[in-house]
Amino acid sequence: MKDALKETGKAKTLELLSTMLLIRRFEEKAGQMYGLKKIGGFCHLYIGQEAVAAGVIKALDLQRDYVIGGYRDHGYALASGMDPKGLMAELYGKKTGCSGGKGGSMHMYSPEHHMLGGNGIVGSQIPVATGVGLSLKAGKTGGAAVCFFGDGAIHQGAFHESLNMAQVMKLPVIYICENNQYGMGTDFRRVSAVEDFTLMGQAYGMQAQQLNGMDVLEVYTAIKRALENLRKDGLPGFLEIRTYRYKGHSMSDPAKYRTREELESYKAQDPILILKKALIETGMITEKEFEEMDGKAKAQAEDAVLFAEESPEPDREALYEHVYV
Amino acid sequence: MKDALKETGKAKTLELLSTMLLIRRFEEKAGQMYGLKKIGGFCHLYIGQEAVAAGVIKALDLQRDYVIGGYRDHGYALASGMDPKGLMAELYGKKTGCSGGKGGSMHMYSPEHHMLGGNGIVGSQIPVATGVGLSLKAGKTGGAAVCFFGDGAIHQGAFHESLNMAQVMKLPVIYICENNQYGMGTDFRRVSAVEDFTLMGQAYGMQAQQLNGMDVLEVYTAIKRALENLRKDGLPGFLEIRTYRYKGHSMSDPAKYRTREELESYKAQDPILILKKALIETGMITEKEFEEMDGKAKAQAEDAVLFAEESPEPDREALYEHVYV
Amino acid sequence: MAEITFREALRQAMEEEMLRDDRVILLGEEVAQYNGAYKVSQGLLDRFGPDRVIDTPISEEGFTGMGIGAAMTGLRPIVEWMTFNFSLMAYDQVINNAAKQLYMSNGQIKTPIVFRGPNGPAEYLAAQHSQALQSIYAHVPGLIVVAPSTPYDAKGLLKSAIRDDNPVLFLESELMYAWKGEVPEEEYLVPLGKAEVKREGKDITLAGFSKPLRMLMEAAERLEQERGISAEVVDLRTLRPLDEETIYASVKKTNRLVVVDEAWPFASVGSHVGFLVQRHCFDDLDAPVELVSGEDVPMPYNHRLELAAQPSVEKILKAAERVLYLEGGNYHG
Amino acid sequence: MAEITFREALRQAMEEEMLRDDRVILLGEEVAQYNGAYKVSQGLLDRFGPDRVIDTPISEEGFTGMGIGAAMTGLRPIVEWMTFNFSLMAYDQVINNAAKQLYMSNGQIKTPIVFRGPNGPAEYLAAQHSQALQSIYAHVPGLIVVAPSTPYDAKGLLKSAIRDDNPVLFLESELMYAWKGEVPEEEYLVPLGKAEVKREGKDITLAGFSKPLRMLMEAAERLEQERGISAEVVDLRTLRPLDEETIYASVKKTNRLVVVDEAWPFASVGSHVGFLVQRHCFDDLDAPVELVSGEDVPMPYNHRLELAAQPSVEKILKAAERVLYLEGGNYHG
Ligand SMILES: Cc1ncc(C[n+]2csc(CCOP(=O)(O)OP(=O)(O)O)c2C)c(N)n1
Ligand SMILES: Cc1ncc(C[n+]2csc(CCOP(=O)(O)OP(=O)(O)O)c2C)c(N)n1
Ligand SMILES: [Mg+2]
Ligand SMILES: [Mg+2]
Repeated sequence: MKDALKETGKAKTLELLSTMLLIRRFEEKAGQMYGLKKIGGFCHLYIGQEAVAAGVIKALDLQRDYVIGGYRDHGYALASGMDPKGLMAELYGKKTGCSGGKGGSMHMYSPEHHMLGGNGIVGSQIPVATGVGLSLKAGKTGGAAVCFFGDGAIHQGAFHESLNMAQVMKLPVIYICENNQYGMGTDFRRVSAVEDFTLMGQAYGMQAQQLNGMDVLEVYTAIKRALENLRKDGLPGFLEIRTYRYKGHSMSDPAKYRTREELESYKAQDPILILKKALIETGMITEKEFEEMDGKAKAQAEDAVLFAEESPEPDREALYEHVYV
Repeated sequence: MKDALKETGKAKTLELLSTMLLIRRFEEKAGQMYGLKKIGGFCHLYIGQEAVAAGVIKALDLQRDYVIGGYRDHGYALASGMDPKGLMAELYGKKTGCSGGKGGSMHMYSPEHHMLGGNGIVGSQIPVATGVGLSLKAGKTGGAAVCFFGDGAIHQGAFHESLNMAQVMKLPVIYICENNQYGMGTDFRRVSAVEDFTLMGQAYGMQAQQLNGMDVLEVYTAIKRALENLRKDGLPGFLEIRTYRYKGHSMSDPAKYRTREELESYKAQDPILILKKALIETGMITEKEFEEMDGKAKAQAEDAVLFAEESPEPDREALYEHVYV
Repeated sequence: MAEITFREALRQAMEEEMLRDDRVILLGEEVAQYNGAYKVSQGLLDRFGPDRVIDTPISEEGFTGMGIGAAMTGLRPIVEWMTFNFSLMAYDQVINNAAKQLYMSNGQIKTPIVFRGPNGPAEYLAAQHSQALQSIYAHVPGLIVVAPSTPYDAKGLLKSAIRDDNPVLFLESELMYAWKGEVPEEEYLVPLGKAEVKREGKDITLAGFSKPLRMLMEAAERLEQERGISAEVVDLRTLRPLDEETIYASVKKTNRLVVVDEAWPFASVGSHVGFLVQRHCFDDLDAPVELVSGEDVPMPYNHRLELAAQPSVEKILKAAERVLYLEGGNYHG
Repeated sequence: MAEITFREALRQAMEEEMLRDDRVILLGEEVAQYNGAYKVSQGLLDRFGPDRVIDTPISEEGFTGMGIGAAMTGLRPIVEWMTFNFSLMAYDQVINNAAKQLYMSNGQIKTPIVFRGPNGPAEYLAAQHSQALQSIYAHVPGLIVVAPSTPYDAKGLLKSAIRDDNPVLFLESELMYAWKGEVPEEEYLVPLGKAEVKREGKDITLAGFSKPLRMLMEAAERLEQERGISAEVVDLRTLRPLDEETIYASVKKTNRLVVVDEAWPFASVGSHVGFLVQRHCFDDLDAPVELVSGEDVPMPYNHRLELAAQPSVEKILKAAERVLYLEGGNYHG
């Protein structure tokens, strides 16, 4: 990790840390507000996986790159720079939400931030991301489409069709399988013929690599390199990033399908914790500075709740708005 | 080839030869009758690929194994032992057709012969075959589901989903990609990220092998071995069989997308021709015996036409029959 | 009679049929070890083991087609779609294989299979997860489409569906799973293809199916109590084949019809019923048939908008007022 | 005016729009090097090159979604489905992504895309290749569904569709590709969402769209000549949003309606038009609205049965007789 720290540099590393903290604190708040019934429906928290969204998205150039993901999308939205206020308001279904209260947890959009939303249908975003790659290729900006999906989504036909097309057409897409090891209650080993997903990337002759998603610097530096390659040769890439979600699949899942020990073993390598430790050990940050940063993240999450609470509901007329352009 | 000849034995080899001859002559007749407008719609001929259907299906035990394929299904039906009369009558849309005149060229059925039909939707039979495997596993007969599909079908998501499930669930299915190198006007190299499809089988940890589909004995003996394995371990397998279709994709395709030379090079290794040559060289058959066998195949095709010509149309009431059980 | 939940009624139906016939299997996402995303298959893995209660990967097209292949060769699968929204991934398999094998094979190949799961909006789930998809299935010959509204019907119809040799689409609803109703101890079946008059009346017919049926019953009560109007409520129960006779008999008696369907209005089951009734009861109708449908919009997440997008008792009462030509309507739908 | 084929009209529309706007691209199976399975894209690869005319693998879900993603980020794709039958593989992408992005994003993300290809039965193609699938698309808010019946409309509507910022489903027909009609040299557009009275009349309205429109015109001629009845023919042209006003205006004049739709009847565009007309023109109708649809069966291969399964001029005349209460009908449908 120390080498990676040096490679990444202090400023960027702190940005990664604060991004992870913001996601963590935002998600905790979201969970809390869900408990208070301020938020309803499916709410898939990102806690435990912060290093993936932060490490990947902070490596991008969002002037030209795009992000698109599945329904567990709060982390992508925050890492893309979207305002936590708009996100929390969206969870509340408020008019000031980033999707006007119409999208909710699974559909956080901000084209301004090149964030093309979550998608509620498992795997359905993979062909769409491939099409973003087609646009980017046509635009000749060197931009990349970065597509997140879970270990559950990899068994959808959409994955297969997309990777083949992207490779054949040489589309600048980075496919990221965020393997948090469970799709709802299913351990991925139970439903996957292979345990190493890079095999599935290789089946399309695609560059494929496995990363430790608890280590934000490993993720960040690997994506940086993948992007460098992509900007040179225009070819797609596939990454399996191993991670873990601390909470249930959604707010209603007690997650009885895994052991306490397993959960604890991942919490022991918590991505925020281990980065903090490395930063303190290398003297890049003090405990106090960390607390300040964390305090700021908490305050942002608090502010987001306040904003959401005070925001108005959408107008009744909104019902028929934006069905058509 | 000589070793394979010995391994296969004379009786079986002659059966393979006569099966290929029957398919060839039947298809030639079908093409002729199409030209005379006795047959309409899509009619996908199997000429050139005979060694695949014959070599695969004659290796099966159709008491317990099942065959299912795509729309280019005349060859599978004949190799499964279905009566050429019922097939030709089906092409004519007659009441005596194997599907009562309701299915046509793409939908030849005979559950009695364990032939579960062609399918008009590219790739759609692959999950269905996987389900046949599920039944067979439950029935504990040691039977296998054998699924044919083209090089075009391999890029459908259905392929990916099916192979993963079959491997995870240990289903007795043999997946056969009949790579005749074109999907309609598309050379498979233009739309496939990899040229060697066995890579795609291996991505699911599945036994995968490539075969020369112009050599019926190579196909036959390889399938025999694959079946032996399957009957022991119950695991699925994947085979890419390289072959070539001499005619256009369907009767309306002039096939301008390939060169005369390419076509001729395959005709030079015609599966019937090379088997005949080997049989004559080893003294297993004389030219005259071959001619007799071929004459019989021609006569069967003729008889099938006569039968179809003389058969009645379905009754008008058939329109509403068999919509529901 | 014992009161049990809709969920438990479905579970009992599956369990009883699996006991009765060992060709019946259940497959889908999370149906086994997790006991079902909505716990409908609770306990079935323990009872029947992993060969008959099968967890699948998230591969809707794949496992739907797998069910079909198994059905063609001797098994009688129940395929659970976690919700009908995800069945769109598998639509080709249902339409092109399940619905057509029997016909294309001239009666040689049957596909005895049930596709079941929750359909229609629940709460706060937004556009992709809140769709009432009956129309796209009821449109297609070769399929049977069933949509019960009570635990009693759910159990009896699901048992019939499992025994039927045709492919059956069986529509449940997330919000209904906890609904309770009386279900007898002893075995019974409810036949496919039969509607039921759930409440007798003479002034107006209210017809519907699935979740909205409760609204119809409530609207009928309120019409009675607040306006002295006697409403008959027809529960269609099976959408395809539709029990036209029962609908026509009711309309011939009441001369007025409001149909409720929580799907989008255009080319819906609801509007089709309206079409059929004007066609077959033209001279009996004293007013145009009214349809109370889901609004013609994708489902919004915000709860108020979400409710506004769906049928409601108020909307039904409003429609009834129009059909009854009641002046100065009391109701705001 | 020059007479050109429907195929050529479509080709011209695509070529002109691709010349006008270099964000317009065409993708699909065999559209480029093979010049289209039905030769609709003839010459476009030569003219615009492989970056704008793109051959895809047989991966309908994949390339449909790819078109959607490209549309969300600046391109204006035309996706050719070799036929609409194969679009069932991609149904999720159209319904859950194309139709809903705008709404779910609160207007932030547009999806300007056209999905086009032949729809409905051709000849001798059997059940999986002969489906008229308008209902399953017209059902869904967020989509526009267009179904022209003449080369003139086809060209003008396709150009409008390509310029529209909404996802448009554009239904053609294999058998229509060779139909000829007058098309002006100069540029023109036909607006989406507008029906057209293709023949004026006063005794009965015949409404339909796409391929069957020719039958309606022929039926109208025969009614005139054989029975002295003046039939008005309304070509719906766009199915969603439906031009209800034009339909109602015609029915208010003629008081009688026969609708033709080659799809299956249940929950169809045709039956929905029937529902709407009874709802909005109840007092104007002198007879129930009749629907002439495809028969409620999968399509059989045998040609006689295949023809019997489809609407025909005879069936339309029969329905007209019923609607006109003509005794001792001349026609056998
Ligand atoms: C097509 C489809 N099938 C099923 C679901 C229901 N579902 C939602 S999330 C999920 C599990 C997905 O797991 P994974 O891809 O690993 O993502 P994770 O939740 O771990 O982030 C399932 C089955 C869905 N939304 N879409
Ligand atoms: C889902 C689907 N997409 C497209 C088609 C049209 N189509 C029919 S055959 C074919 C080519 C298939 O090629 P391949 O799988 O190689 O089989 P082959 O014709 O070579 O036997 C295509 C595109 C179809 N029938 N189904
Ligand atoms: Mg996961
Ligand atoms: Mg091929």
